[in-house]
Amino acid sequence: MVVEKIAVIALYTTIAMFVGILFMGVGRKIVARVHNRVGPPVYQGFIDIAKLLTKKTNISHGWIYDLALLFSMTGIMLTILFLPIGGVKLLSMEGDAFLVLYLLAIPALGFALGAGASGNPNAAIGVMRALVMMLSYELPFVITLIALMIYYDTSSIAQIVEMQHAKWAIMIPPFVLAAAVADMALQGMLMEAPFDISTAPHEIASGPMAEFGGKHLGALMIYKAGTIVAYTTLFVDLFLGGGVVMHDGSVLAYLANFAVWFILIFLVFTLSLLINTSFPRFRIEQAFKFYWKYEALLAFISLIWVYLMVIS
Amino acid sequence: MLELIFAVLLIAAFATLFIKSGRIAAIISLIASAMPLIAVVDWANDFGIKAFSFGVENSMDFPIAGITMHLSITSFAWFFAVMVFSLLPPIFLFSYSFFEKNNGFFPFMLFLITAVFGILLASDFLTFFFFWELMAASSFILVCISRDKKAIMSYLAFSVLSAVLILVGIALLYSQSGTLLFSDIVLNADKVTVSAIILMVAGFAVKSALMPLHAWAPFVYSKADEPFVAFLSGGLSKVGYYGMFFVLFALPGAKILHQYFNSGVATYLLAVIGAISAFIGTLLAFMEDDLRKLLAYSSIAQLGYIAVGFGIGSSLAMAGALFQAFNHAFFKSVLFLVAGAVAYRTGKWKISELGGVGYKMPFTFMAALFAIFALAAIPITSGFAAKWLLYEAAVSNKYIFITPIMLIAGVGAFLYSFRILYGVFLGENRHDDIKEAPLPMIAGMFLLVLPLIIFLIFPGYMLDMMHSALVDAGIGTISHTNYVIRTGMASYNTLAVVIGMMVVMIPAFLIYVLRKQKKVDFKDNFLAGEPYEFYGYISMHAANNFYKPIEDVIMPYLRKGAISFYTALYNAMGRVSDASRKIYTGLSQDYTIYIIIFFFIIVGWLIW
Amino acid sequence: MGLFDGDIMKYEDWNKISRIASRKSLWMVHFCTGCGAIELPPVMTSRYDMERFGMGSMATPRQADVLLITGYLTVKTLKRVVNVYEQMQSPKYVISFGSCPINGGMYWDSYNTVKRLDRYLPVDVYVGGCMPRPEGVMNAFLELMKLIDEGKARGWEKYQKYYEQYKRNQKMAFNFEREKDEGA
Amino acid sequence: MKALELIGKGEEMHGRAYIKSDKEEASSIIKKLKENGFDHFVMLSCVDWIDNNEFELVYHLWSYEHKEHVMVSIILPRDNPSMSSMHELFPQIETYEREIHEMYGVDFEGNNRLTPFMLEGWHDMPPMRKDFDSKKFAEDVFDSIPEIKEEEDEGI
Repeated sequence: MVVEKIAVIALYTTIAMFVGILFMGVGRKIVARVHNRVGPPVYQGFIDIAKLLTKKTNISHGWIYDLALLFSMTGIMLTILFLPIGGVKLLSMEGDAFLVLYLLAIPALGFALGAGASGNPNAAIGVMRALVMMLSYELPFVITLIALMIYYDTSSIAQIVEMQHAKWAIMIPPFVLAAAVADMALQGMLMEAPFDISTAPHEIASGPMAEFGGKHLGALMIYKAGTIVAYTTLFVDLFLGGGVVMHDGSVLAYLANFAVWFILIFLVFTLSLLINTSFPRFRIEQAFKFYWKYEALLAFISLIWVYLMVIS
Repeated sequence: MLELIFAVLLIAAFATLFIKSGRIAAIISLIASAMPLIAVVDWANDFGIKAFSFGVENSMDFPIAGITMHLSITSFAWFFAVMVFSLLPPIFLFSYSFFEKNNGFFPFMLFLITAVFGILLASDFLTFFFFWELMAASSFILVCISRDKKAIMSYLAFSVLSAVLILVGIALLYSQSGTLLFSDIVLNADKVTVSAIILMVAGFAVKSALMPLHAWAPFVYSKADEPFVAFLSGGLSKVGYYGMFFVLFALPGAKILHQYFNSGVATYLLAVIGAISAFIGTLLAFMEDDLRKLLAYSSIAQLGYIAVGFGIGSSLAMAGALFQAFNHAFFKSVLFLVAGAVAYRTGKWKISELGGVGYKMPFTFMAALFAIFALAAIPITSGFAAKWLLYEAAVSNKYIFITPIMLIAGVGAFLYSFRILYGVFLGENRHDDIKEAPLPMIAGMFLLVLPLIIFLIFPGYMLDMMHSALVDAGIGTISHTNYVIRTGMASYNTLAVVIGMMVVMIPAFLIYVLRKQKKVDFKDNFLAGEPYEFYGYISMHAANNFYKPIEDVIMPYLRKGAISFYTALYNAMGRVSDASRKIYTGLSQDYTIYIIIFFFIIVGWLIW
Repeated sequence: MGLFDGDIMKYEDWNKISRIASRKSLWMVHFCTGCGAIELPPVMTSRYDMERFGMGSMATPRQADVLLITGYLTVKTLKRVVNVYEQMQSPKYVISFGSCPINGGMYWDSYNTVKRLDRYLPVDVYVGGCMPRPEGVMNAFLELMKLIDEGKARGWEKYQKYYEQYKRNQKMAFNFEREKDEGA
Repeated sequence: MKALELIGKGEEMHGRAYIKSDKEEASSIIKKLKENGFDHFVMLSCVDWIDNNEFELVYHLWSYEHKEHVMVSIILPRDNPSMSSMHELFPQIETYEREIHEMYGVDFEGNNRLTPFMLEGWHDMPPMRKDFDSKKFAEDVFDSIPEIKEEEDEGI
C-alpha cells in the first residue's frame, strides 16, 4: 500500500512540474498572440531549461549562492507535495493551509539568500521588492483563507476540497468576493505584469536573478514553473473544488479529475496572463497601498459576511 | 538539595566579585550555572506522572529574619525552569571569550540566576516578591554597566512600575484570602477580586514587554552587553510569562475574570494586545538600522505571540504559547549572541555599516541562519510548530480580528530576517580583514541552536514536557504522537515534511553536482559593464534604509507611537525633579527655617 | 565528475543535444552602443517577431548566450563590452551590426573608434549595412543558428584558445599604443 | 538686443548678440547676464584659429524671457591656454570645461575634475587641435594592432 502511495505521489509531482514547464511556453504563446505575434513553440520551456542546464561554464558566488538553487527547487516541489492535485491527496492530509503558506516561503527566502550572496546591488533591491510584494499580497490572501477556514471549520486544504464536492466555494455569495480578491493576490504571487516589480528587467536588471546563469538559472526556471502550478492549484483547490468531478476510485475518475483540474488551472493562468498583457508595471508603494487598502478592505468585508453567516 | 544549589550560586557570585580576569570568572559561573540545570534534569522524571500540588516533598523552608519562606517545585515552574536554565551554560561559554576582563557581568548574572531560581521555586508570595526584587536589582545593575543614561532611566522606571503593580496585587490578594501561601490562595480563590489579577498581569506584562509597556526594551536591548541581553530577552521575559501563567491559570484568574465580566472579554483583550504588539513590533523592526534595536523590536513581536496564546486560553493556544516561548528563548538568545560575535569582531552595530561579514564568519552565519529560520517559523525548524498551534487555536475559536494580524506579523518576520541576513552577512564584501569568532563563542551559539532542530522532527517530546504543566494548571492537552500533532481542524506531520524535503532535494542536488562550476570573486559582478574598481568609492551595499518605500507609507500612521508618549513622560519627570531642587537647596539655613515654619503649623493646628 | 562533460555520454552526441537546445533558445543581451539599437524593436515586435525562434532579450550577460554589438565602438565602450563579454557564460556568440565594427565604417579615420572588432572579440556573424534593416538582422540570427547547428560557431573557444593575443590587442587599444613611433 | 544694452558693448551677429571680452571680465559679464534673465546656459565651445595662433572660447546663453541668444567670446593664446573656471555660476560648465580641457588642452583653474573624460588611456596631444592628424594617428594605432594568428591545424 505504501509503495503504491509513493508511486502516485512521485507520478503526480513530476506531472505537475511538467505541466508547469509546459505552461511557461503556453504563457509566452498567449502573450505573443495578444501582441499579434506568432510567439515561441509551446514546448519552449523545456528547450530553455535544457539549454541552461547544458551550459559549459557555470559561475558561483559561494555556498550560500548555491543554497538558492537547492532551496528554491526543493521548496516548490515540497509545496506541490502538500497540495491536493486533481482530487488526489498527495501528502495534503499531513499538513494544512498554514503549512502550505509557510512552505511557499522556503523558496522565496532561499532565492533571496542566493541573490543577497551574489553581492549585486540590483539583486538586493529586487529581493526587497519581492519581500514587500509578499507582505502586501499576503494580507488579503490570508483574510480570504481565514474566511474559508471559518466557513468550512477546517484548516486542511484536503478537507476543504472534500467539502466542496456538492457545491464549489465560489458559488457561495461571500466567496465570490473572496475569490476575486484571492485572484488579484494570485496576480501578485505569480509576479505577472502589474506586479512584476521585483524582476523588472528594465529597472533593476531582472532583480534577484541578475547574477544567476547556467544551471542556477535553469533551477530557477524550474522553480518558476513550479510556482505557476503551485499557486494556481492552491487557488483552484480553495475556490473551485480542486477539479474533483467523479468520486469513485476508478481510473476513469482519476483521469476525469485530472483533466478538469488541468483545464481549471489553465483558465486561471490565462486570466492572470490577460491581466498581465493589459497593465503596465506598478511602483512598489502603489502595489503595497493597492493591496493593503482596497484588497484588504474587500477581503475583510467578505470575512465579516462569512462570520455573520457562520454564527447565525 | 535546594540549599546546596542556592549555596553554590551565592558563593560563586561573591567569588567572581573579586576576580579580575574574565576567563576564570566565566569558568566559575559556567560551573555554577550548570547546578540549577542538573537539579531541573533530576526533577524531570517526577513530572511525568506527579499530580499538581504545591508542596511536593523536595520543598524547603527558608527562615530569614523570623519569616519562613516556602520553596517548592511545581510542574509548570519546572517547564519554565528547563527553558530558562538551559540557556545559561551556552551564554557563559560564549562570554568566556567575549569579556577580556570581568566588568561585573559575571557576579550579577549569578545573582540574577539565584533570583530567577528563587522565583520559579517560590510557593508563597513573600518569597516570590523577595526574589522578584532581587532579580530587578541585579538586572538593573547589569544594565548600568552599559552606562547609557536613557537605557538605565527607562529600565529603572519600568521595573519600579512592575514591582509596585505586583506588590499592590499581592497586598490585595493577602487582604482577600488572608494568606500568602499559593496552595491556600488556590483553595479560597472565590474570594479573590478582579483588580488584584489585573494589577498582577499588568505588572508581569511590563517584564515581558507587551506593547503599551514595551518602551524600555529598545533602549535596554540596544545598549547593554550582548550576553546579558540574550538572557534578558530569552530568559527574563519568560519569567514574566511564568508569573502571568501562574496568576491566570494556576490561581484560576482567568475563571475569575470570566465570572466578573461574564464573558471572555478580559482575556480576549490580552490576546488583542498581544496581536497588536506582534504586528507593530514587526513593522518597527524592519525599519530599524541598528541591529540590536531591530532584534529588540522583533523580540517584542515574538513575545506578543505568547500573549495571544495566553489570551485565548484554550489547550491548543496554551500549548502553542509555551512552545513559542521555548523557541523564542533559544532563537532570540542565539541572535543576540550572533550580534555580539559580529560586534566583537567588527565593532559595529549599524546594519548599513556592516556587510559581507558572512564570507569571513561562516559558522556565525550558519548559527544566525538557523535562528532566523526558527524566527520566521519556516517548517524546517521547530519555530513553525509553535506558530501553527497558535494559528489553529485562533481560527478554531473564530477570532477574526486577531488571526489576520498574527499571520501578517508572521510574514512580516521574513522582511526583517532577510534584512539581518543580507545587511549583516551577505552583500558587498566590506570586511575582508576580520577572522571567524573564537571557538567558545561558536560552541555557545551552536549549543543553543541544537534544540531548535531536535524539536523540529519530534515536537511530540516538547508536548510531553509541557503535558504535566498543562494538566496541572487545569488546561487540557492536545493529542499528539512523537511527530504528528492532531488538532480538531487539521494535523501536522513533521516527519512527512522532513522526509518529503529529503526526497524532493534529490533532483536539485543532481543538477548542482552534475555541472562543474567556477568560484567567481566578488568583484566579477554585473554592473552594466563598469568594472568594480570604477565604483570603488561608492558603497554597493544596498542595505541602507532598505524598506524606504513602505516606510514612507507606514511611518505617518506610526508617528505618534508609544515611545514619543514615554519621552514626554520622561521629560516631565525631569522637570518635576528640577523643581524639587529649589526646595532641597542643601543649605542648612533653609532647613532650619523649614523646621521653624513646620513647628508653627503644628502648634497652630493644635491650638485651633 | 560531470555527466554532461562526456564522462557518461559520448562527447559528440551530448554536444549535439546541447547545440540543438542552445540553437532553439538563443537569449541575447544587446550592448546598444551606436545607432543599431533602434533596429531591434521591429525585430522583436509583431512584424518580424524573433521570439518564434525562441530568442528573447535578457537583462544581464549572465543569463545571455548572444552578445549584440549594435554599432561603432569607441575605445572606452570597448573596455565595457569586453567586460560584459567575459561575464557571459559559454557557449556564447557575438553578432555585430553595421559596417562600423567591420572596418570602422564612416569613422574610418577617427582617432577614437575601434576599426576591426574581430581583433578584440571573436565575432561569429557580421551584418553589413550602415544599420541593417530588420530582414538583415533576422537573416543574421538564422545564419548564427545554422552555424551553431554545424558546430562552426566556436567564437568562445577561439577566445579561450588565443586569450593572450586578444588581451594584448585589447591592452594596446586601451592605451592607444603605437608600435612604430611613440607620440607625434 | 536686450543683452547689448545690458553690457553696453558688442554687436549683433546673425540675430544673436556677440560680446567680445577678455579673461578677467568674462565672469562678471556672465554673472550680470545671468541675473537679468539669461539663466539658460546653452553650451561652451572652443574655436581653434590656428593661423593667428589663438583659441576662442565662446559661452552661449539663452533667455526665455527676452527670447534672445547671447555669445560671450574670449580670446586665449594657443600655447598653454588657461582660463578661470566658472562652475560656480552654472554647475554644468564643469563638464564642458572637462571636455574642452581634454580635446583642446585649455587649462581651467578651479575645476578640480579635469580627469580623462572621453579618452581613457590617452597620452597623445589633444585630438581636436587642428595640428593633430587624425587619419595618420588612426592608421598608426589601430592598423598596427596585429591580426589574431590561429595555428593552421584543424582549429578547434
